[in-house]
Amino acid sequence: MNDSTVESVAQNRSPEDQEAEGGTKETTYLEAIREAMWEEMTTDPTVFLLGEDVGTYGGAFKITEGFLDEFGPERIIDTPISEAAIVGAAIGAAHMGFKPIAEMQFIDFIAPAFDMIVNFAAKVRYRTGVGAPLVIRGPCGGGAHAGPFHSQNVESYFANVAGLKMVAPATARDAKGLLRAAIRDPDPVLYFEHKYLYRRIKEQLPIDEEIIVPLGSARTHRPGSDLTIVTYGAMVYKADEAASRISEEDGAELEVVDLRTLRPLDTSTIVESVKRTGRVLIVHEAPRFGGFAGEIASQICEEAFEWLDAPIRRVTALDTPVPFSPPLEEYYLPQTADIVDAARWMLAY
Amino acid sequence: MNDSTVESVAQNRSPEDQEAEGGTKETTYLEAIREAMWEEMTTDPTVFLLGEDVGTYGGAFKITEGFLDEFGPERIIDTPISEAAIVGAAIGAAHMGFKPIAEMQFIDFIAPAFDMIVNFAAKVRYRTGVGAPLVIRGPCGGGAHAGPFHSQNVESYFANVAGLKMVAPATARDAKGLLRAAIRDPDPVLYFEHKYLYRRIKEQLPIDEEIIVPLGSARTHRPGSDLTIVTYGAMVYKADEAASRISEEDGAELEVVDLRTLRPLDTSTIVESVKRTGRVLIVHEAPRFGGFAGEIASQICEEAFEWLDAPIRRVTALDTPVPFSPPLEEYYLPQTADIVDAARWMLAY
Amino acid sequence: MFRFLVLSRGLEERLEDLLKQGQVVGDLYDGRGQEATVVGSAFALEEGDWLAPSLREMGALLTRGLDPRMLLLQYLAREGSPSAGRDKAHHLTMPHLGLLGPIGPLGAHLCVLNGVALAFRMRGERRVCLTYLGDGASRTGAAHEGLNLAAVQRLPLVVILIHNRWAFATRSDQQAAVADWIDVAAAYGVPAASVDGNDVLHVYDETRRAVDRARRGEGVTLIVAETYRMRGHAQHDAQEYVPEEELHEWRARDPIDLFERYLIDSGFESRPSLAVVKEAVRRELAAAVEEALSAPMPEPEGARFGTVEGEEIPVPWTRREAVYEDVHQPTLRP
Amino acid sequence: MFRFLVLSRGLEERLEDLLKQGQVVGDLYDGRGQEATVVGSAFALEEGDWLAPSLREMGALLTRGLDPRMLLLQYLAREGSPSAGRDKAHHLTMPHLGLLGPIGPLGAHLCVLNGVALAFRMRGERRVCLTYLGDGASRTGAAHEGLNLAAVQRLPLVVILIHNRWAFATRSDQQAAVADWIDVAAAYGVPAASVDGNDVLHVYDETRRAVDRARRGEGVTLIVAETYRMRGHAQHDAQEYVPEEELHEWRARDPIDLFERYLIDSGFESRPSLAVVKEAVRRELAAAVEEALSAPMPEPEGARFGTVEGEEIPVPWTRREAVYEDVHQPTLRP
Ligand SMILES: Cc1ncc(C[n+]2csc(CCOP(=O)(O)OP(=O)(O)O)c2C)c(N)n1
Ligand SMILES: Cc1ncc(C[n+]2csc(CCOP(=O)(O)OP(=O)(O)O)c2C)c(N)n1
Ligand SMILES: [Mg+2]
Ligand SMILES: [Mg+2]
Repeated sequence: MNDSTVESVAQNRSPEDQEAEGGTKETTYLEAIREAMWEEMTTDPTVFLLGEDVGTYGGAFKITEGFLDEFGPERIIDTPISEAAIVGAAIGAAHMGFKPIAEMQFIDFIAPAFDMIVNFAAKVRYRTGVGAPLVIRGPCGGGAHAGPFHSQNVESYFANVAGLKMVAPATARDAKGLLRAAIRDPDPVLYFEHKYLYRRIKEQLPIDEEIIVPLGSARTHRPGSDLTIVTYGAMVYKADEAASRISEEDGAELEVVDLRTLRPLDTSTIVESVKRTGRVLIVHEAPRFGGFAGEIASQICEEAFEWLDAPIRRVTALDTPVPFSPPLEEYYLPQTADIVDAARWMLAY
Repeated sequence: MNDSTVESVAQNRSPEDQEAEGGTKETTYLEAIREAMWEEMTTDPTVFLLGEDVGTYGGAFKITEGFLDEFGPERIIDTPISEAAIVGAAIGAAHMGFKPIAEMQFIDFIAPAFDMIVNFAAKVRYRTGVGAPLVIRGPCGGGAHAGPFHSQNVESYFANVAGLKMVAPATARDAKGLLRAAIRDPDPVLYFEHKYLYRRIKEQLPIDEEIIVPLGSARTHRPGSDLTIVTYGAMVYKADEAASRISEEDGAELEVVDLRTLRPLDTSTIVESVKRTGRVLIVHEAPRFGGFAGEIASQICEEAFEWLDAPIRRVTALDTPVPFSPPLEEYYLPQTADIVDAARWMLAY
Repeated sequence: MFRFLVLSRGLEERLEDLLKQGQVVGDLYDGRGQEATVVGSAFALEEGDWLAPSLREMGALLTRGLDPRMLLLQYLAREGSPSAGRDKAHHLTMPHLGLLGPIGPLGAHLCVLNGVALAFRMRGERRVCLTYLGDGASRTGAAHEGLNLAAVQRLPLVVILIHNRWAFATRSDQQAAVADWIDVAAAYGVPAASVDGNDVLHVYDETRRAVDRARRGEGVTLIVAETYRMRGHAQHDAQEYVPEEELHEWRARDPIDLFERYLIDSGFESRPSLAVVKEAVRRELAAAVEEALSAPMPEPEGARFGTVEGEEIPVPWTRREAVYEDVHQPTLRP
Repeated sequence: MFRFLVLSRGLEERLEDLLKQGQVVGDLYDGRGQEATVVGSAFALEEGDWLAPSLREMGALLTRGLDPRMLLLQYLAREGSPSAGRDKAHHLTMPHLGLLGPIGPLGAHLCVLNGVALAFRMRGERRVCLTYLGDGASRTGAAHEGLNLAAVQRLPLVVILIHNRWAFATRSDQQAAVADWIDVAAAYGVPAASVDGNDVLHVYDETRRAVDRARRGEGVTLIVAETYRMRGHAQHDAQEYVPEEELHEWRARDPIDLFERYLIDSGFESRPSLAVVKEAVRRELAAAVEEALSAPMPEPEGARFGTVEGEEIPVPWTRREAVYEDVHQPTLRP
């Protein structure tokens, strides 16, 4: 997948984009995230942001540049390097009716806050009846040659944790709409933004329309009848590219389902698609063993077993950390060719 | 499942027990863990133990009572309440050729050490070529009315993390043999001991034989031809009980595969069994969504799809934290009746 | 104040009895011997302030207005308890009382309480947060990060570090190499004070000063309460590792006896007037115990409480009425 | 010592050039301006001691004997680098050099180094561990737990807390509310010292004392090195948030200039003799850069390095030669 492909895929993607009546604006994935926070902070005084270097610097990726000037240090809080304390403070403020956004400089650094998320944020409503409407967001994913500690996909660490929601947008529209929905959500939401897409994805987004994408609903990124690819995040573009290639070269049409929300999972969209196509390939960027694909496969087994004309298969990263050097990282990551080959294998089955 | 059932199941379980030539000794699951550490520490001076209250007190469950007197404070280290520091120190000593055992007072408290495990221990061999032969062990599991923070099963948090091994023994023999193997293993092993089994499981174990159970191999707990139950930990006993009931009442024979090691997974034993029975039910004590069953189901799909005569199904706990009050906890946990009903459903399919 | 001391002591005594009768579910971490520390400090708060216990601060919860009946129901894991049996003991968050419940892993509650303090500040409210940290709990990464963030942000927070000499079976000098626990404060640049944790008025005075400071917007204070854990870590712990002389010494400094003597010696109260308080507490507790014992256990289906708003936790498929009829129904291709 | 200062400076300059040429992969966190702190302290160790850097201690690695060519290969992500391209920069553990590599999340390395120190003690070896902690990194829970465990266990450990005024774009006074960073030590009950981090001999002397103390079995020392991060957090950071006067002031106290002047003024060295050292370093680095640039990138399959001993990471099924022929083969029931 080269960058220009990603961009053209993104631009042609969404029919909604073209439909907008008013003006549109070219918006990157990164700008979409920025705008979602800006708009929510502007309209809702209970929304505030805390994290490392989010204020003076505007965040490691400059997503919150200018926020400190606009909203002041009470609502844009530069914290010490203390992820547990960041998430903890967000939980407490959330109990009090605020809607905090806790930024992890890289999503990898969510690990030191693991206890706070899994044992405090996730369980508090069940235990005490008191909710914690917070968002924890940060850049995930590989492809940027950032090595084992700045490239991870962490969804599987939290997949088995009731009480959390998880979001992984692929498009600028969804990045914006899901973040707004996440901020408004009454419960803790982990929001995984893919750093590879930050500046590579550009879409025309309507200026006047308030974009909100409800949590828990998948999006049919590309319709098809012969095989379903279930995926999310940056892999949506590789899946789309593979689908184009198969369409051109093999004449088969792959449906690409972009999950957008991982927890709660939109099982009915997946099952409906699989029942139509009879074949399903799950693609994710995280390693294979114990990855999120397992849950998807299990649910498909449970709900669409009789409709399966081929085994459910997975295309994923290697079962290793994310290697640093570009040739290694490229080998590690699932590539469009893998998806093409997997789809062909399944179509021939 | 009442206690006497657990015990009788355990006692009749292993034909190996009866075979032992020398004398045997009644050994609880807890004693088996204790003996494994004692024997390894006695024979290998590089093995040492660190954790909270493991010395003076002998551990919250008295597993290491007497260790401090025998091995001294250099090798039985009472630490501050600092799980990250405990695991960190274990990693460093492991780099130097020691074989540390890091005890978590309850396995739930592995959460504050999550970063250290996932980002340091698991990745260090891949990144640097230097291994970290340590064991992290602690009591897991529910049924003891210990509430949301002393009852968890944490395997899924680590399932997607390459570089870790995970062990969950069900029998005293395996508790002992797997712990010895884990201590000798050249890489980080998470050892989940089920607190519900500590004193309820008693087996006759041979006195002279050196019991070592290699990591990575499942055990056919009970042979059968009509349906495979794949499970591990305390659920082995509920599965066994369900199998007995089905055998008596329905005349069908369920095979119970006790995984023992979760990572690396013994796929071939699972697949071989499923190919024979054509039906597979996965049972685990952790919540359903995103649980370890997903990986098992995916692998079965990939390798034995054509042999499946019914959908793969799961019996698991509820998708909530572990509730405290006994009636709630009982409802939360998978019960023998659930397994019986699930098996009947599948057999009728 | 005397009433809360006696109430806390009495409730923990009742709970011990109830545990022995198999009525308390799980285990019991009791705070006897430390009542002056927790009652004296909690007493310094005002309405609208928030408090978060660590693991044995029963007296603080009572002082903040939590009904002992609610606590009994919690420990007995009954339906009508604040968490309806889903969690235990002092793990309860009750906004109307300004109570933030801790979780099992120690130290985390401090970080969360910071968020409450942040909220006060963002709302322009002059309210104060107070929390407890064991000598052991102060060694967790969470406690460090939380205390540091609070200090940097000058949050309205008072931290009572309970130096009770033990963390489970580990002596406090194996928890930290400090000569004096007040040294902990230096690392965060916050003012600190040591108090005799068995002297309820001393605790109250010093906490009051810290609370006032916090309320004036002058930030965090750390108070080290020197006291002693008189019982084992939990009821199952016979604390054989504790030197008898040490217990003896501290027993002679029982916080309730000390305060009683003070009240009488200073003429504020008479022995009979205090006996009246004690008797009232005894009766209140007896009635509460009876009530709690007759309260129902939760319905099993109570386990299906939603983990997020509006969530319906489904009945497991194996427990649905129709499970057998279902066969061939949901999955067979039409 | 002078050589290592110059070597570190020179290597980081070369790396900056190489980054601009697109040769350095990823980003570059450089330690220019802090060379005296890291070289002076590392110099105080002996063979067999261990050292763990945090994120910008290039000079310490060189002083401990790491070949600059290896570092170049690491930064260029080449095949022959110590991690064969699987990890980056100073993330390398090399037992023969006594180097423990940190990981991305800050603070963790201190906890791991404790284990090395424990191993020394269990083996009865009088060896010492030394590590660095940024003012920012010291705020992590891991750093707190690690420092505390080391203090309680009286491990042979020296911690250099690098107070360089910044953690990324956050000022150190937003990291901690301490008036003086030496106060951090009090919380752990360990001796502490402050040093002028731009004065290599001062750093060396004080570290030496701490190392000797550790070697005698007297435990941990914390040394606060007062210095300044002269470059942005990483190369992408133009550090517009840094006041020019501050940079100016510190530029006037460049550690290499200071030491050069000292050596000359004190008559230990002459300007020409130092020029010879500089020229030798320049040449060594030029050759090393050339060599590194001609080193091959790793083979893609190098990604399949085992995560546990003896592990064969399989070729993904979609990349196996036989993937198409495989169809119907492995899964069709006979
Ligand atoms: C992170 C974590 N690790 C371990 C435990 C187990 N544990 C519960 S209480 C306790 C001792 C607490 O000591 P301290 O904080 O001094 O409080 P005290 O018991 O003296 O009131 C321990 C180790 C825990 N709750 N959390
Ligand atoms: C746990 C964690 N959170 C965030 C980061 C991102 N990060 C990398 S370096 C850095 C600043 C480090 O500051 P300091 O420790 O003072 O070292 P310095 O940069 O001054 O050398 C940050 C926030 C990280 N590496 N680890
Ligand atoms: Mg204590
Ligand atoms: Mg710094």
